[in-house]
This record gives sequence, C-alpha cells and structure tokens, in this order.
Amino acid sequence: ASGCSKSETADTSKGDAAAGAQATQPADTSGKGCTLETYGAPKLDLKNAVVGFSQSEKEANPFRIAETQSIKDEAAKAGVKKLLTTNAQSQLPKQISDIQDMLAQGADFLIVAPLNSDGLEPAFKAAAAKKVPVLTVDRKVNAEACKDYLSFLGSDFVEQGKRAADAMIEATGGKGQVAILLGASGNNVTTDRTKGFVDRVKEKAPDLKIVAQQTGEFARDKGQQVMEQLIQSKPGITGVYAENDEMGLGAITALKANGKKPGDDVKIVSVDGTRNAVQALAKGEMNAVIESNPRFGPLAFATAKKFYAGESIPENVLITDREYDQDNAEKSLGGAY
Amino acid sequence: MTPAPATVPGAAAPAPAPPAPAAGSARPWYRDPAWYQAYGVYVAVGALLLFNALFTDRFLTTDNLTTQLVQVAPIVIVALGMALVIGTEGVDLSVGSAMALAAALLPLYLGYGLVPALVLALLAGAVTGLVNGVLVSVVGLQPIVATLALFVGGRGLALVLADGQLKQIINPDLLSLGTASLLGVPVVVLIAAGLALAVAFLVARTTFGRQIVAIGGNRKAAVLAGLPVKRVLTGVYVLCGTFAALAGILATARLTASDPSSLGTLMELSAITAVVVGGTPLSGGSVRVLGTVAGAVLMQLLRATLVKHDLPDSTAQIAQAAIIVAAVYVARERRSR
Amino acid sequence: MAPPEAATPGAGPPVLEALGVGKRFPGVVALDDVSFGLRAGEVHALVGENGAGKSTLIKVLTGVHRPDAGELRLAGEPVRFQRPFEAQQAGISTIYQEVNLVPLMSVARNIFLGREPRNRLRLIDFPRMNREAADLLDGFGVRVDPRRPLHTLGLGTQQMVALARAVSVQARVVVMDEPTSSLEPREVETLFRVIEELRARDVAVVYVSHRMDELYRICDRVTVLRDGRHIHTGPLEGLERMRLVSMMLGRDMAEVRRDGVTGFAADGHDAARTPVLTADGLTRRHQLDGVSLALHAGEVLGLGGLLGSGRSETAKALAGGLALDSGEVTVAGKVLRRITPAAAIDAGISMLPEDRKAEGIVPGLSVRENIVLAALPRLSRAGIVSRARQDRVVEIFMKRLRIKASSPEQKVGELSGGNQQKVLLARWLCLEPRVLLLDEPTRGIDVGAKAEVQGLIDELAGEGLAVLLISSDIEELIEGADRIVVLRSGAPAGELAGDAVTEPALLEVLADSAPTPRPAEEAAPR
Amino acid sequence: MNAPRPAEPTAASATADPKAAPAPLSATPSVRAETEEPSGRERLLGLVQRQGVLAVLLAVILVASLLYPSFASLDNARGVTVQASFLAIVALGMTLVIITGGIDLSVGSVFALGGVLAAWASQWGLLPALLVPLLVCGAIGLVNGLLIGRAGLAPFIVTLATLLGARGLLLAFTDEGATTYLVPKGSAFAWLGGGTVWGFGIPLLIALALFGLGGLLLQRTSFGQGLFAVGGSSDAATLMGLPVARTKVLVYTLSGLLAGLAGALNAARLTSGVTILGVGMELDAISAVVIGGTLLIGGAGSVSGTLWGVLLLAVIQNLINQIGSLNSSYQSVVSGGFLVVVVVAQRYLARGRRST
Ligand SMILES: Nc1ncnc2c1ncn2[C@@H]1O[C@H](COP(=O)(O)OP(=O)(O)OP(=O)(O)O)[C@@H](O)[C@H]1O
Ligand SMILES: Nc1ncnc2c1ncn2[C@@H]1O[C@H](COP(=O)(O)OP(=O)(O)OP(=O)(O)O)[C@@H](O)[C@H]1O
Ligand SMILES: [Mg+2]
Ligand SMILES: [Mg+2]
Repeated sequence: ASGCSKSETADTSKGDAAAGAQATQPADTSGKGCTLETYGAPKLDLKNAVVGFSQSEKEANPFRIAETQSIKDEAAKAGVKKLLTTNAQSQLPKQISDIQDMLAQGADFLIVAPLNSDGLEPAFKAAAAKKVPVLTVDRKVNAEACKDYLSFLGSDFVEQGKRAADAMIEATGGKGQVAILLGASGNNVTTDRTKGFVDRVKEKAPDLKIVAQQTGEFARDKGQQVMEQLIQSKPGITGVYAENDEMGLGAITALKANGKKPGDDVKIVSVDGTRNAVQALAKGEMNAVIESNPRFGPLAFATAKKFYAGESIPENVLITDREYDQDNAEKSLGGAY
Repeated sequence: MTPAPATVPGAAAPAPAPPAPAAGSARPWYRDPAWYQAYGVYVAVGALLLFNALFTDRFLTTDNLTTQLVQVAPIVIVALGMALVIGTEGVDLSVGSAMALAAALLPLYLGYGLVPALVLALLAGAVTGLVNGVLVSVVGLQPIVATLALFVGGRGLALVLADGQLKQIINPDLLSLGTASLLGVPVVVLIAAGLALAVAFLVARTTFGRQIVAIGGNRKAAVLAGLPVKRVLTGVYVLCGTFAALAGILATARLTASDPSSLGTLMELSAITAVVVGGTPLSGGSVRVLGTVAGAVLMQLLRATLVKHDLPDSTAQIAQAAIIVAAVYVARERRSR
Repeated sequence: MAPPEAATPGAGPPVLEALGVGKRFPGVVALDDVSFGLRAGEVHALVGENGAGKSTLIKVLTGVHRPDAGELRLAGEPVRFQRPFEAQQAGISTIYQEVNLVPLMSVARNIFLGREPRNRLRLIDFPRMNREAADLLDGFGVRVDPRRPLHTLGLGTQQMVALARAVSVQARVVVMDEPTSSLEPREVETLFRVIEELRARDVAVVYVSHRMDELYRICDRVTVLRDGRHIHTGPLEGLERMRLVSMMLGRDMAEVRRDGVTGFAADGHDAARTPVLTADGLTRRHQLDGVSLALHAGEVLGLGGLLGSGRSETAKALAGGLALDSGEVTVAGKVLRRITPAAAIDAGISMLPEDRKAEGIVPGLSVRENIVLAALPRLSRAGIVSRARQDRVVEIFMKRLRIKASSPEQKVGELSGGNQQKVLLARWLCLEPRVLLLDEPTRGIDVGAKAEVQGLIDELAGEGLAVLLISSDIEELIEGADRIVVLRSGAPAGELAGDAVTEPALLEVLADSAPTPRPAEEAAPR
Repeated sequence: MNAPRPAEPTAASATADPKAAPAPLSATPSVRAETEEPSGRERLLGLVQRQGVLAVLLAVILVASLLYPSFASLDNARGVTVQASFLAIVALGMTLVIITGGIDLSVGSVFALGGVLAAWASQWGLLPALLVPLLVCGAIGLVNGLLIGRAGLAPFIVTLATLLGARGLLLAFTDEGATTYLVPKGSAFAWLGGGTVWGFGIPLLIALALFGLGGLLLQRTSFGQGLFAVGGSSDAATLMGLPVARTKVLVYTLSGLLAGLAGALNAARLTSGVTILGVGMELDAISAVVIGGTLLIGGAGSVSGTLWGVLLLAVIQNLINQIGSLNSSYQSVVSGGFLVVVVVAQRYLARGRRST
C-alpha cells in the first residue's frame, strides 16, 4: 500500500459530475515534514487496523453528511478492519470522551474533525500516550504538528473569507452597503471567515461599507429572520455576505418575500458550496459561492498510507477550494454536495 | 328538622362587608404594585415601541410591524400551549423537537396531498404530547424530566426521518400558508391571533380550562373533587405538542424548507420566557393568555431592536438578560407582609 | 429570662405589647388600631370569630407581617421584627395555626431545625438529636420514632411535634394559635400541663382557641377581637361565658342565651329503614382492617375513635380518595366497582376532607370557582361553563352558609379558616349528594360558625341526606350523631345507638380501645 | 448544647399522669404492627429503593462489561471518570439548589465564563487563575441569589436571564469569541487539570473531595438542614425562624462558585479558555440530579445520588460509543430512550418505597 492514491492526483477539471474530489494546494507543503520515525508511531498495515473517526457536529447538514460519508466510503475502499465512528454533537467534552472511548476500543489510527481549534489537548495526550497518530481534518487545531497530531488537512477559513470579499467586491463594484450574516458566536470558523472578509474589504474596497454584522447561527431560519429585520431597517443594503450557504439561502427567502430580487438588487455571496446554494447560484439568485470541500476521505487515507509507507507528511495539507459563480454553477452542480 | 338557619346564632350577624374595589386601596395606580403586576408587560411593550419610534429608523412602518408579527407568530403559538402546561404546574421542554418532527414529516407526505401531510404533522405533535402527558400524569414523572427525554430524542427522531437532510418545499399550497395574507394581514398572524382567542376562551369559559387551573392550584384537592386529573393533564400536553407542531408547519412554510436540524432550537426557552414575562407564575394555578402574547411580543421587539441597532451578540445577550430581569422584577408578586 | 419578681401571674409589667396596631390586606382591614399587652407568667386568651384577626395579630407580633400602623414593644423597648427569625431571637416562640413544619423532614430534624446539637467537629450529632427528640416527645406522651418523616404522622401528632419544638426553646413568650384543634382529650391535658409549667417559669403564653371550656380552664385574661378591632381585655375569672360569646359575636347576651351554644337540635332524626350506603369489610394494608358500616338516609352516623384509628381513612376510602385492598361499597343497592373520586361523586357521595389546606381549597382561585369546582361539568353545556348558572349556585350557597368574603371573586387563600371550611362545604353541597362524609367539619371554626355548621348538618339530615360525621370533639359527636360507630386500629370496635349515645358510654368504648399512648405512631424503627 | 429544653415538663408529665406512661409496644394490637418487622426480602428491597440509581448504574455497568470487553478496561474507567468530574462539580451545586426547590439554568454559561477567565488569568499564575473565575462566577451566583432570595423572583426565569448574561459577558471578554486565551504549558495551573495522582486525574480527586464536603455540608450542618427545610416548605421554614432569604442567596452563590471552579479546572485540563463550552450543560446537570433521586420540587435529595447520576449519564454515553457506528441522529434517539427507561425505573422503585 504505497504510492500516490488516485484521489490525490484527481486535481481535475472543475465542473464535471465527478469533480467533488479535493485537490491539495501544490504550493502549500509548508512546514517540516513528519515521518513515522519522528512521530514515533508503530508501523501498521491499514488493512488490519482499527481506524477511528471523530465527527464534531451532527450529520444534520450537507457538510457533515458529506464528510462522514466520504470517510466511511474510503475506509471501506481501503479495506480497514474496522471503522469506529463517533459524533460529538457539538459538545467539546463529548469529543474528548469520544476520542478516549475509541482509544479504549483499540483504535490504531484516528481521524478527527475538531469541533474547536482549542481544547482537544487531553484527547491528543491520550492518543500520544498510546502512540496512535491523529490526523485532523477540516478545522486546524492550535497544537504542535507531528507531536500532538500528525498533520492537518483542510481549508483556510481566513482565505475563504478573503475570497468571499473578492467576489463581493466584484459583484457590487466595490461600492455600497453590505451586511454580514455571522455564524455561531464564539466559533473559530465564524471568527476566521469574518476576519478574512473584513480585512480584505478594508484593504481593497474602502467604499464598501459593512453596515451590519448579526449572527444567523449558521441556520437558515435565523438567517432569514435577521435578513427580514435588516431589509426594514437598512433598505440601502446592496450586498449580503453569509458565512455559510444555509444563511445565504435564508436571506434569499427573506428578500424574495419582500419583493426584492436576490442576486440582483442585493448581491449575495456565501461559503460552503452545497447543492442548494449552487442551484440558487445557477438561477441567478446568488452571486458567488466559495467552496469549502468536505470530502476528506480519499485525501485522509492517502495521507495515512503515505505516512505508513515512510514518506514525510507536511504539517499542513491545504486543499484548494473551488469557487462557484453564476457562469460555472450550472455545470459544476455535480461537484456540489 | 327543626333548626332553620334563621334561629342559629350568628344569623343576625352583619352581612359580609361590601366588596372592596378591585385594587382595594386608596393608592393611585402608578404607586400600586398590583397594577404593575397586572399591566407591567404591556407597559414594557409600549416603552419599547416608543423607544423604537424615536430612535430606530423606519420602525413604525406597516411593513416592519408586519414583519415583527410574522416572526413572533410561531413563538406565540408555542407559548400558548406552554402557558397551559405551566398553568398545571408543569413545563414542556420538548416543543422544539415537536416542531422539528412536524417539519420532518411534511416533505415525506406532501406526495399524498397537502391535507394528509398537515394532518400527519399535527398528529406527530399530538403524539409527542401524548407521550409527555402519559409520563407526567400516569407514570408520575416530574414534567421537566418527562419532557427532557423527548427534548433529547425527538429531534434525533426527526433527523432520522429526514435522513439528516434539509428539504426544499415546493408545494405551492403549503408555501402560500407562509406568505399569503388576508385583508393585508398575513395568514400566520391570523392563525396565531385566532389561537390566542381560542385559548383565552378555553381558559376562561370551559370546564377543561378551569380544571387546568384548579389542578395547577392544588393537585390533591382536584383529585378529591373528582376532577379527571390524568385526562386533563394528558390533554394539556397533547394540546401543547399539537400547537408546537402547528408552529413547526408555519415556520416551515415561511422558510420554504423543512429543516429539522435547526428549526425550533431553543424554542422552549423562548416560549417559557414569553409565558413568564407575561405574568403566568411557574408555580401553576393561573394562565394569562393575553399576557403571554404580550410577553412574546416584548421579547420579539427586544430582539428586533438589538438587531436593528447592530449590537454585537455579547451586548445583545446582556441586554436581553437585563430586560428579562427588569420585566419580571416589575411584575413580581409582592407578598403583603 | 423572665423577671423573677412577677409572683402573681399576669400582674407584672407587659413583656410584649402591641400599641394601636393596624394591618390591611387588599380588600380587607384585618387589624384596626388594636392594642394588646402580655405579662410575664400569664396565659392570655385571644378570642374572636373566624376572620376576627387573631392569627393576623399573632403574625404581626412575631414578625411574619409588618404592621401598617402602630408599634410593638418588647419589655418596654420599641422593636420592629423584620422576620420571624428576629422574633425568635428575641425569645418569642410560636405555634402557628396551620401546622407549620416541614413535612418531608424527620420528626427530630423538625424539632431541632436551626439549633441542632453538634459534636466536637461542629457537625450535627444525629444520634444525640434523635435521642433528645424522643425524650422530649416522651414527655408529651407521644412515642414516635424521631427518624420518621413528619408527613407520615397524623395531624394530631404533628401538632404535638410543633408544640415540642416551640416549648423546647427557652422562650419568654410562647404563642399558640389554636393548638388543640387537632388534639384528642388526653393530649389536651398534656398540653395544659405544659402550659402550667410555662406559667410557673414566668413565661407569657398567648392562647387562641374556639373551645370555650378550655379558655376557662387554663387562661388568666382574655382579649376579644371582632372584625379586626379590639373589643375587650380583662380577667377571665368572673366573666360570664355567655357574655364572652356575645362580645365575640357582637350580639345581645339575651339572644345568645336563648339560642344555646351548639347548633344541634335535641331530638334525633327519623332515619330510613334501608341504608343508602353500606360498606363491607373495607381493608387496606396497615390502615384499615375490615371496616363495615351502614348509613341510612336522614341519619347522622358518628364515627368515633382516637387519633389515628382510621376514621379519616374510612371516609377517604368511601370517597374514592384511597385505594382499597378489599371490601365492597354499595350505594342505593348498587355495588361500586373501582371507587374513584369521580365515581363516588356520581354515586352521590361527597366528602369534606380533614386537611382543608392541603386537600380542600385551591388557594389561588376565587370563592366562586372553589365552590363550583366539583360541579363544573354539571354547570356547563358542551364543555362551556355557564356563568349565570354558576353565579346562581354561588349566590345561594354564600347566603345559606353565610360565607364571609369581600366578594365571590376574592381568593379563597385570603379567607379565614372558618370561611374556607364553609366554602368547601358549599362545594360539596352544591353537588346535591345523597351521602355526605364530614371529616372534622368544625375544626378551627368559631363558636358562631360552628353552631351554624352543626345546625346545617342537622338540617341536611332532616332533608334526607345520609351524613357520616367524624369529630374529635366528643360533645359534638354525642349531640350531633344518632348512632356512633367506634373504630380502633382501623377496625370496628363497637357501636352506640339510640339512648346509649351518651358521653360516658362513648368514653368507655374509647377507653377500651385506647392502647396508650398513640399506638399508630409507634413506627417500625428503621 | 445550644438548645436546652425544659426538663420540668418531661419529668412532670411522666409522673403526673400514670396513664401517659408508655405501655410495652407488644401490648398494642395494632394493624400497623405488621409493618414493624421487615423481612429480609423487604429489607433488601428497601436498600435497592433507597439507592435506586446506584442499582441501575451497577446493572448498566454489568451488562455493558459483559457485552463489550473494552468497556471494562481501567483506561476506559479513568477516561470516563475524569471527563465526568466537571459535570459532577456543576451538578453538586445544582443538587443543593434543587433541594431548596429552585433551579439554576445559568451553570452552563457560568462554567464557560469561568474557563475563559481562568485561562486569561493563568498568565499571572495559579492563584489568579483560580480566584478570578471564582470571584466573577460567585458574583453571578450572588446576583441570582439576591434576585431569587430577596426580591422573590422565580428561579427559572432569573437564571435563564443570567444564562444569557453570562454568555454575553464571555463573548464581550473574548472579542465575540475571536480570542482564545491559552494556559501556559507546564504551569501549576495546567497541572491542576492534567496532572494525576496515583493514576487518578486531579479533577476527579477534587470532585470527590468536593462531594465529600458537600455531603457533610448538606447532611451534617445547620445550613444543610436549612436547605431541606426551605425546599420542603419555604413558608414553614420562614415561620420556624430560618433565614430563608440568606439560605437562598448562599446556595445560588455556591452554585455559581462551583460552576466557575469546574470551568476553571476544565480550562486547566484543556489548557485554553474555550468559548463554545457549556451549552446545554444545565440540562445535563439537572438530569443527573433528578436521576440521582433528588426531587425537583425540593425538600429531598442527596449528594451521593447525584454522583451516581452523573456517572450513569457518562456510562450511557460511553456505551453508545461502544455500540459503534450509530448515526448521530440515532444516538440522540437512543439517549432519549435511555433517559426514559432510567427515570421510569427510578420512579417505580421510589414509588414502591413511598407506598409502604
Ligand atoms: N395573607 C392575607 N391576604 C389577604 N387577606 C388576609 C390574609 N391573611 C388574613 N387575611 C384576612 O384578614 C382577616 C383576619 O384573618 P385572620 O386569619 O387573622 O382571622 P382569625 O381570627 O385567625 O380567624 P380563624 O379563627 O378562622 O383562624 C380575614 O378577613 C382574612 O381574610
Ligand atoms: N402517608 C402515610 N404514611 C404512613 N402512615 C400514615 C399516612 N397517612 C396516615 N398515616 C397513619 O394512618 C393512621 C390513621 O390516620 P388518620 O389521621 O387518618 O386517623 P383518624 O382516625 O382519622 O385520626 P385523625 O383524627 O387524626 O384524623 C395514623 O396513624 C397516621 O399516622
Ligand atoms: Mg386564625
Ligand atoms: Mg382524621
């Protein structure tokens, strides 16, 4: 089980139906590499291994569903002896217990989608004590790579915010008033996606005024409610940046119900790349969707194989997220999740 | 037998003192605690309206006020059911789950037509209520615990039914439930108002309603007076669950999507707050229907005010806390001592 | 503690004084310019009709209520008690009218709450506490396991526990608000002995009771309140009983004398031949052991027995409030299957419960609603209540029972005890029952109201109702009942009928059935 | 002895009235006498009923150990218990509050706030890291207590407001959640969360010590007796001269302090002030308390029951993970189902006890 896996190289044409796969950013193989030796893990054949996957949030939104499914599929493909899965249901203490439980159940290799960038230290310690490598996906943790955990696979959320800002500037011509529908308060993703967006707007389009930042808690109905309020009190809004697709779609519903044309009267940019959002984009009700690709399975197992094959694994494996716009939405629909 | 009441000592005793005027004291209303207890919540609503009229742009417009009513309608509906439950000295934590269940069922059965789907969704609410009611009245569990089980499990069940997915609703009849208006008043608002009147009538004028209050006031006495305590209790929870399901249906219609993962989260707290701020004591024995509506409106106006002034989440939450405390402090029952 | 020089009881300077005290509640003036002085070593009776303001005065004296006007003086110094705690610190110990202890806590913990004996580590010493509680209660002739939760005891025993608690602090004033209303004669004697001890120790005692003979036996002076106003204070000796009653009622002495004091007529009732209700072998583990009785239309059947003999259980079982292990109840020839309160009501059985606070009134609801509570289905059409029909019923019964409330809309919780009782009676009477079970119907009711209720019982039986009367007041039982069944330990122990219904005869049966002391409370030591 | 009772009435009454002299118990032909000799079976039943949770907990552990060998491992036990100790500390305060007939919904937010404050203050050392959260969280508890005890507001609504308020403070303190304060690695404070003594995590030991103290406080001090009295009947407690308001103020302060302490310890364990913690924790704590046999209406309960309740919740969660690849939605369904089974079982055990 050595060599590059297929999915690794499946950095293919954007847009065809099979194009949901992740691609790594070639530029970013940053940091010193991590090998089996430096990490101090025992050698292992994945086929006889028990692999554990700790999911952070309920599989109740497209991102999490796709993420878990992709890990499960790939585990089956890789033929691991047993895949343990747990779900922390958005509770950090539960994620720590989950990881400990899987270690107690004899997991040899762990894939963790951290709920939060900080606070998983006890879980990592427990894994380290058992010399079980931990691969983190989708959210980066504030810990020492190659010591507390093996490596990070995922997107750069600040970068996503920046790209959303770019798309917003392009859609609005860099002028007007935008509202930000924030994610859940206190969440790293919210913080990063806000920071990237605000910084980039300040830097590139000082005429684009951010007139409201209100939380929609990553939920469609909350996004809709906040938008309804803003339509009344800030009728001058010309752009909405939603930190996930759900809130963006909620905003669309609110705008339509108030006789405004989303995508036209009010430009909408959101992050994620769910099927519903890309469909809305194709209908012209949105202006751009920055992808945040959840299909970590292939990349994660490929990385694991490389690691056990003795190769050096970079600290961060950043993936290139695609960007959907009104032109490519229709044909990219197959790649949305 | 011989002794007629007239010959009994005390017969000539002075007739009962003439009924004192309601407030019972010479104090002007603005210094009478009883007045604040009765009308405090309406004063608070008035004060908040005044504040917004003065300091919030475009607040006193029909559109905006309609938006507030439309947003508060589902909360009012749930709070009405909650008020009945609280009247029996109970509480129902599972209302959010009942909403999610109703929402999850709609798309599954819309294929058979709107009416069957609606009936099924309402039935689901009634069944959750039935489970709660039986646990409370027959098994004798404490309401918080009895309803906690469905609070935890109900949403899970909804997600299982929906396969964890949010589903777009395209049935135009169902959607019109969320958008249609009658004589300029949105249907959702009409439904909530009609329900409020019905519940007010139920509480004031029906046997069932009076029995609710008696059971909440003294359970033992109600049993000995031959009241059908178990039936009434069960009925109250069934009503509460059904109302929650109705709220779930309306919220879904407005959202144009069935979103069991986030629909109605924290609804139990909103509803309880509305009921309590509206002057219904958590210790049971009385139900204030109009107060409950006013309580819900108060919290809605508060949320709207905070969003419209673009206060950050931290400030918004602290402000909400302060206003809740202030409202219940003013309306508190002062013991005469 | 108390000034030692006060040799003659009631002659010393006032220990506790109220001067021109006023207290109003919404809609009621409970106290209006009332002055009251209490001397060391005296037993001071406080009397008046229900709602006269006795309990309110006591609550003002002990810091539960703050007076709207006037002031309190303790040993001559003006005081303002903010809380009962402060009054207790100042040496005023009180037994309130409703037994005010914590039901779920054990007897011993109730007695020593707030002043538990500690061991060397400053932790509560439970063995010692239980021992001391047992000793203390033993002194009152009560033998219970002090570890038993209070609520498993009968009301009478609870009252004795409250007494033990109040007396076991070194207080200079002990206030007793109707302490005897749920005590049996022998325990009343014990109480009187305790009061004598207190008097000997120069403690001042305030004593509230509706039982005239008790006042004359134990009290030195009396203060009469009426409608919240002070009417009279003076020595009890030489005060004619009729005069006292007339002051309480505010009526002519001659009139009172003519009417007599109990409300029962002298002669019996003409009972029907066939019983309306027969109970056969009612049995419930640990509580009832084969109780059988027959109740005829138009008669008052007394149910006698000592505290804890199972009288309340019998009544409750008949009314469906207590599940039976075995036994059969027949009403008008029909056997009742599963007796539930609703089934009993349907069959025409009404029961006035013993503990009106816990099992009777719904304090937050109005007088009107409390009266119609059980009759609601009958006063409504298609589940919608008819206000007019309600008002008619309420009006009739408020008049007939002379319920004293500011209006039918007043909350029952604000009424005086006697009026609450009448409201409950109205609740049951408006169901037009065939069988009326009355469990201590005159407990805590003033002389006037008591006579009224008694008269009413007579009248109802005269109208053909079958009445079961449970009363710890022997006089009431003898005068009111046509026939008396005596229970002992949950089983029938004898029956008196016709001319045999006399006090000596009843006392004899009771004495036979009196295992000393308080058998029922000797719990399994756990 | 601070409660001298008059010796006279006792002595006098015992001698004055021969009738009142106690007769031998056996001479009383009472129906109730039958109850007085519990059989061995009844005694066992009584024990099971008194310790209903413990019985359920042991049963669950037994079944789980048989079904899943990895469940019974020492590692697993260590993990489960340390992780449960934070909830346990919070639930301890909740137990005391619920015994007074109240409820404290603010504990989750206060827990999170305590953690953030501790992490922030840990840069100045161990003492500030403990004192700052205790001060602030104690103050929030004090506010709860004053509003409930002195102003007479309903506990549910007051603590619901402070739930929001404490979360708001937390967000304000962390730039709307953007800032995460870190605990210096290797500091004494970090050791408090991550260290072990004889293989037991320090938080677990602290929790156990606190439960011991809590048990003593509740069962063996006047303050503890006062809690039962206030919960059993607030009116009676007032009339009996207990400082009811002060008791309530103290108990909510205590609950705030314990939640803050738990948050601080948790921050030490996580080595950072995580902002997303504590959501829904109040319900977990309440479940644990109620499962532990404490009555929500107040007046009865025990600290040990709560400990078993917390463990039971932790074990159930662990068990769900052992069962394996359950979808997250099914997990909720299963936990809800478990909850019903446990409380209904508890209820029937307790009912048996009450009716005898
Ligand atoms: N908390 C209260 N709120 C309103 N009214 C009250 C309250 N307490 C007492 N009252 C009223 O004050 C008056 C005096 O009541 P109080 O209890 O002092 O009478 P009492 O003399 O003790 O009567 P009883 O013999 O029945 O116990 C009554 O009219 C009663 O309704
Ligand atoms: N819940 C209970 N648990 C245990 N024992 C109880 C309970 N309720 C009542 N008892 C006991 O049952 C016996 C019968 O009590 P009850 O008071 O009803 O008798 P009674 O003859 O009506 O006397 P009373 O005049 O006190 O009403 C008493 O010994 C009482 O302590
Ligand atoms: Mg009184
Ligand atoms: Mg009785």
